[in-house]
Amino acid sequence: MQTHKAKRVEITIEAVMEQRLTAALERAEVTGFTVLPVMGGSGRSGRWSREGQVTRAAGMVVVVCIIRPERLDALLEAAFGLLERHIGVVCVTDCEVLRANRF
Amino acid sequence: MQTHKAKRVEITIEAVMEQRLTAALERAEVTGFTVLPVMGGSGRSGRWSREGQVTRAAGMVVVVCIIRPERLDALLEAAFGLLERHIGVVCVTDCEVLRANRF
Amino acid sequence: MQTHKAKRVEITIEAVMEQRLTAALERAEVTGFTVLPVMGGSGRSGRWSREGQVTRAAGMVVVVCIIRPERLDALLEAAFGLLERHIGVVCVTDCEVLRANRF
Amino acid sequence: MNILELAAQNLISPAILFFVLGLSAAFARSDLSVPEAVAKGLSLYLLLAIGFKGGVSVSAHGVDAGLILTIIAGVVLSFLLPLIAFALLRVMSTLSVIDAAAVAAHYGSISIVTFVAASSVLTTAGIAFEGYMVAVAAAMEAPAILSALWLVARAGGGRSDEAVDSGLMREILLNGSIVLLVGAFAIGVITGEQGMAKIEAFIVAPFLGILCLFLLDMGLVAGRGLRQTRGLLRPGLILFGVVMPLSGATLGMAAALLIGLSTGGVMLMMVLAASASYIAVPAAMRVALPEANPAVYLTLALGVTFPFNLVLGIPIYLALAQTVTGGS
Amino acid sequence: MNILELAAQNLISPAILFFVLGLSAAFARSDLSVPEAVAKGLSLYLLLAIGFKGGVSVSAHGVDAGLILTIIAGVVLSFLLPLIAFALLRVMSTLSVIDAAAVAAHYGSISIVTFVAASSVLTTAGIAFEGYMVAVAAAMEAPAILSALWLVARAGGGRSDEAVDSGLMREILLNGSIVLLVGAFAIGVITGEQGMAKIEAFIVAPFLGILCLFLLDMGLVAGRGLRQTRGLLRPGLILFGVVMPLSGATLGMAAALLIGLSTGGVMLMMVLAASASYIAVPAAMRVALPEANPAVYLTLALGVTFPFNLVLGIPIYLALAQTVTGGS
Amino acid sequence: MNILELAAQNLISPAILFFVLGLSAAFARSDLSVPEAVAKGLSLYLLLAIGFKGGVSVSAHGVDAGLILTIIAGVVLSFLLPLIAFALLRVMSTLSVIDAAAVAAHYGSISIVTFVAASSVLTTAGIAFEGYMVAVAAAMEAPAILSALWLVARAGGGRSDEAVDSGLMREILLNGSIVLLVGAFAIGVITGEQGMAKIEAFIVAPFLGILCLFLLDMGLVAGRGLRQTRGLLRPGLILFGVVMPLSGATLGMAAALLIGLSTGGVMLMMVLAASASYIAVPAAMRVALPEANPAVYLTLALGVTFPFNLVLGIPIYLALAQTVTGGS
Ligand SMILES: Nc1ncnc2c1ncn2[C@@H]1O[C@H](COP(=O)(O)O)[C@@H](O)[C@H]1O
Ligand SMILES: Nc1ncnc2c1ncn2[C@@H]1O[C@H](COP(=O)(O)O)[C@@H](O)[C@H]1O
Ligand SMILES: Nc1ncnc2c1ncn2[C@@H]1O[C@H](COP(=O)(O)O)[C@@H](O)[C@H]1O
Ligand code: NA
Ligand code: NA
Ligand code: NA
Repeated sequence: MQTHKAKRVEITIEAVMEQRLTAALERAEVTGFTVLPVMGGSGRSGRWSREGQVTRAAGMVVVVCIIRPERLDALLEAAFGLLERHIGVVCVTDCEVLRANRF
Repeated sequence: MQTHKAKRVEITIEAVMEQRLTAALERAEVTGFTVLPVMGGSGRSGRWSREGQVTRAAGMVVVVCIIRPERLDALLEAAFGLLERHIGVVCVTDCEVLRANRF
Repeated sequence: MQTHKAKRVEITIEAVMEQRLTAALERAEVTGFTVLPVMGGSGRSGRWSREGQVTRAAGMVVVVCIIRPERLDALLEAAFGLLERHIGVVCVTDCEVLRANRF
Repeated sequence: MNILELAAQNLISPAILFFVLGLSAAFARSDLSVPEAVAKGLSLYLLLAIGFKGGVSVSAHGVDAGLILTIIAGVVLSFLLPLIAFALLRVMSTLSVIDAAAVAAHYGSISIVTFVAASSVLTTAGIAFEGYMVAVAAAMEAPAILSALWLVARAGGGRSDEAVDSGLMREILLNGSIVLLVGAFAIGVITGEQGMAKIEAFIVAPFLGILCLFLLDMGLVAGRGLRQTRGLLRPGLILFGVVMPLSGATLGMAAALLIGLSTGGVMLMMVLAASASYIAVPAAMRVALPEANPAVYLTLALGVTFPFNLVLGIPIYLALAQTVTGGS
Repeated sequence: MNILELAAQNLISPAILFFVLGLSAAFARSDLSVPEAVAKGLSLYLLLAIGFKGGVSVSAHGVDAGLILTIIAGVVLSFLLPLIAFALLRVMSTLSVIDAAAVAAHYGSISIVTFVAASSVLTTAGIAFEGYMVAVAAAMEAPAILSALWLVARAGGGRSDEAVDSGLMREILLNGSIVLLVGAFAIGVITGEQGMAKIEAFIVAPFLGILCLFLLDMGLVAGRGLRQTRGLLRPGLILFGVVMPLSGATLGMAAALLIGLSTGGVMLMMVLAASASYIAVPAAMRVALPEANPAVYLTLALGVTFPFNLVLGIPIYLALAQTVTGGS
Repeated sequence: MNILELAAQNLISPAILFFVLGLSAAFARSDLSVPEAVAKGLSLYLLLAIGFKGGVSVSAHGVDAGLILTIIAGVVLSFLLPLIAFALLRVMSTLSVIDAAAVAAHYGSISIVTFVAASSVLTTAGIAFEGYMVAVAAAMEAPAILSALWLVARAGGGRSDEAVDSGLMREILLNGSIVLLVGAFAIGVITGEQGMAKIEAFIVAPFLGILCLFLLDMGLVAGRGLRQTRGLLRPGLILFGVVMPLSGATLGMAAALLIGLSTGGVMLMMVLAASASYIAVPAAMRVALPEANPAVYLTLALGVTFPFNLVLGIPIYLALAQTVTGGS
């Protein structure tokens, strides 16, 4: 089938920053994203897990955006402004999508 | 280690359509898939979130299939038949897998 | 923005093996990973779903590691040692990351 | 008690106030939320409890001839109400045929939480009702969906010829809420007072408190829905969200009087006819009429008609039922 | 009361009927489901409550000499039963050594929900039992796993030499269910009747109702398992799923009589020996014997033996325990 | 009763013992865990119940002049305590300005579970307290955050000039816990004894049992935190985690005596001043001071001060409150 080149950006970020990130994405005119839950993880700030977490402060989420290649830089700038001071990981992959008019 | 080329297909789809999609995948002889929960998202039909959702109707899931490159088209046809009228996103990435005989 | 080449390794594995896998990753000096919940799936051992699961035995998780390309082999060896006898899928994708010094 | 007193008393019941708290928290953009799993757990509890209590009551009082008649009346209403709703919508709003049909389906079907809230008002007021009304509620969930699909097919829209595959019919008839409601009802009939004695402390005592927590969540969800879709609900649509339950209630009252239900039974029949589904029907619409905009039907059912019924509708229907049946 | 009456009465208890409702809903492919988090929360409640009640009962009646003896008997049974199960399976089925050993491990261990259901039948019937039976239940969870691994090692299969790493032993002995059960038992012993008075309204009153909701979920899970693996369970295996609990119960009865337990104690010992694990053992098998097919052992334990014990086994064991102890 | 007896009695209450069970299970690396959704559901229940009960009590006894005064005192304490905490930390530890300020914010704010545990000790002991103390608790959540950000700004660190965007202030003031606590309090005031009668079986009877289950989870979380960060907590920090609540309690007592609260009120004011937030403040710190290490403040608040207050602090504060007020 006919597919079109796009970029898949995956941003792992603290749950408390989710609203601010998605607001920044909307300001950068990113048209769509999907938020996935995270059960736990490990990084420079140590190991954590969602089980029995009583505080909102400790969780993370993954925000996935699929965008046209030419819009990547605007998205990364928007995300980076927020992520600079915060923990989190940004990972960009080449991908192909159906129905390119949606992105 | 020895790895083998494959395709990673990620289909974001409404939860009410999950059964129909996986049935279509099985008919297209896709041998395996993994279903991930989605917490929320945004697209042309607006923002939504799982928190406090009382209705089955509003959630989405991500279905990930890793397949041999030559089987990609069959999978996309199967998925597209279903997705045509429904909201959702299909994203295909090149990948490498261990144990190719499993796919 | 300036990005750097990296590898995204996605390991789908039984929940009971999660601790053993992450311990092996730590022994292989993998500096970070993220664990995602899985709702269900299908493979050679049949279809399963998390809903109403009363036993820890039947669930799976996805462990995502983003690493520098040169560290890929060490990671795959570490994961493979564990996965050999167990069900599960390993999928490696090329990606680009911001802030390469974190990996 | 007159209708104003009833309304005032209803307004300051903890259940309504927790719903209002949820609404307000959502409007104020508080991050208060009930986890999805907990909300689903609470709704399982409410379905199990209301079904079981209905069954026990039937086992105690026996099934009078009314059961079959009332179920038939309910099914007829569920088929009929979408046609009325559709006609009203075509006059009162600018919705497309598909959107109007999708909305209409919701109003033919029922909201079990509105039913639960109404029956707890009856219980608090000491007014008896036919235990089999929960079976009627279950029977009214699905027929409206068929009417709506027929409306679309008639207008030549939405490929509805292939919409109702056999899978969808099974999903609708065996959706979790119906199965649990009917199953718990059957178990109540079988085990009777003896079964009730065993699980009363779980089923009866905490019921109203759990309803409060659930209505808090409903308020949060309804409020978030309203906030995200402001602008979507034109005055005509909002008016429909109030006129339609009143029309439904009137038809429900007529049917219930014909059958000769008790005061409580008449009131519950009005509530069933007046309320709009927000569980079974939205899911069915996503499958069968994906082109219909879910924001329209969910916001209308959950954001307008549900609060209206909960806060004003229930005391109105009760007062009317008491008047027409001469009940106290 | 004779055994048939008991069975009939058991059959129409709400708990059993909700289990049957879950089974039926799963067979009919309804989408009724209990969220994973809620199911886990319910099982935490049941473990906490049954452990605490056992502890309070011990603190009230004191520990008689039987405690140590009964725990030893339980541990011996847990080691022994897998050998019997393995022998039966080699005769009755065509399972491989590894699959047979994995199944055998489940039958040496215990199902705490079966135990909970049995003890609530005793409580309803007004039959006392030794409070420390919950400690016996905890002690019987793990030994069977070692027997099964030994069976595999003996046959030279499955690399079981390296299977039981120290991590696995710790996981088995400190698995959440055992820790909560034993911990709540200890807290019950320490705080006694005074502690019970404080939390009775949470621990005792809603217990049976919560058990109903939990059994609904068990029915759904068991039913889905059976549906997905139809064809896998040959007649020989199904027969094993019924013969093995009866054999276990017989051995359990013998051991309990030797120790001189009360009627209720004898019955619970039978239930422990007859029931098959579906929590601790499956997890351990996935780690230690990943080559064994989980569909076989889960379906057999949860889909055949659990329903058998719940519906028929419990009244049978109770009737037998009453006969052999002369209890009323 | 003297302080030792009180401490001993507190120690063997089921609630404390379940907390200890959780701690021990985490230290032993058991996989026992409470699903996140269930833990959140339990905390919603506790907030709803404690807020509602406070409101009903106010509606019964009327608001005396103390309400406004006590809220003002609470707010002043919440602003003040971080300054004291910060000064102590600069002396007792080697934390950076940012880490010290972040920790300080937690100690100016309050822990609602400590408050719940303390008020249930009062209820069990039959000691009355001002129902409006829950409103005071809500009022004390946020001010401390501003003090801490001011401390950082003064030291020129952390870009705190831009830290408190309007979004953050709204999030802090309208965080879910505060909204539910205050909302349930208001509903309690409005519906009064009549509302209580309707939902008492849900709000009052199972309260202590649910607190036990919640404290089990708190023990698990605190224990896991302590285990993962061993080495991080130097002796000076641990000492701070004990000295600070005692200092806070002293100030709280002074304020409460000035206002003239009852014995129970004095004790709860001490508890509020002594306890450290682990919900609202950590979230705010992640947004406003992301450079501060969450492991430090979470471990200190949840792993040191929370257990100290729960096990030793509460009986100490109660004994002191009884002494200074001459209460029985
Ligand atoms: N290399 C990585 N691969 C995948 N996820 C990561 C990686 N590094 C960090 N993370 C995720 O980001 C979170 C915070 O990372 P850090 O800021 O390094 O503590 C971790 O808990 C992980 O969930
Ligand atoms: N560009 C995108 N990237 C990632 N997810 C998307 C994107 N567009 C849509 N989605 C997901 O698909 C759902 C439906 O999209 P839509 O049909 O555009 O409303 C959204 O709620 C998102 O979860
Ligand atoms: N081709 C695949 N693509 C995505 N996920 C897979 C695939 N094969 C297996 N899985 C996942 O791995 C689990 C175990 O696979 P299996 O060992 O084949 O039974 C499945 O339940 C899926 O969640
Ligand atoms: Na209706
Ligand atoms: Na057994
Ligand atoms: Na404080």
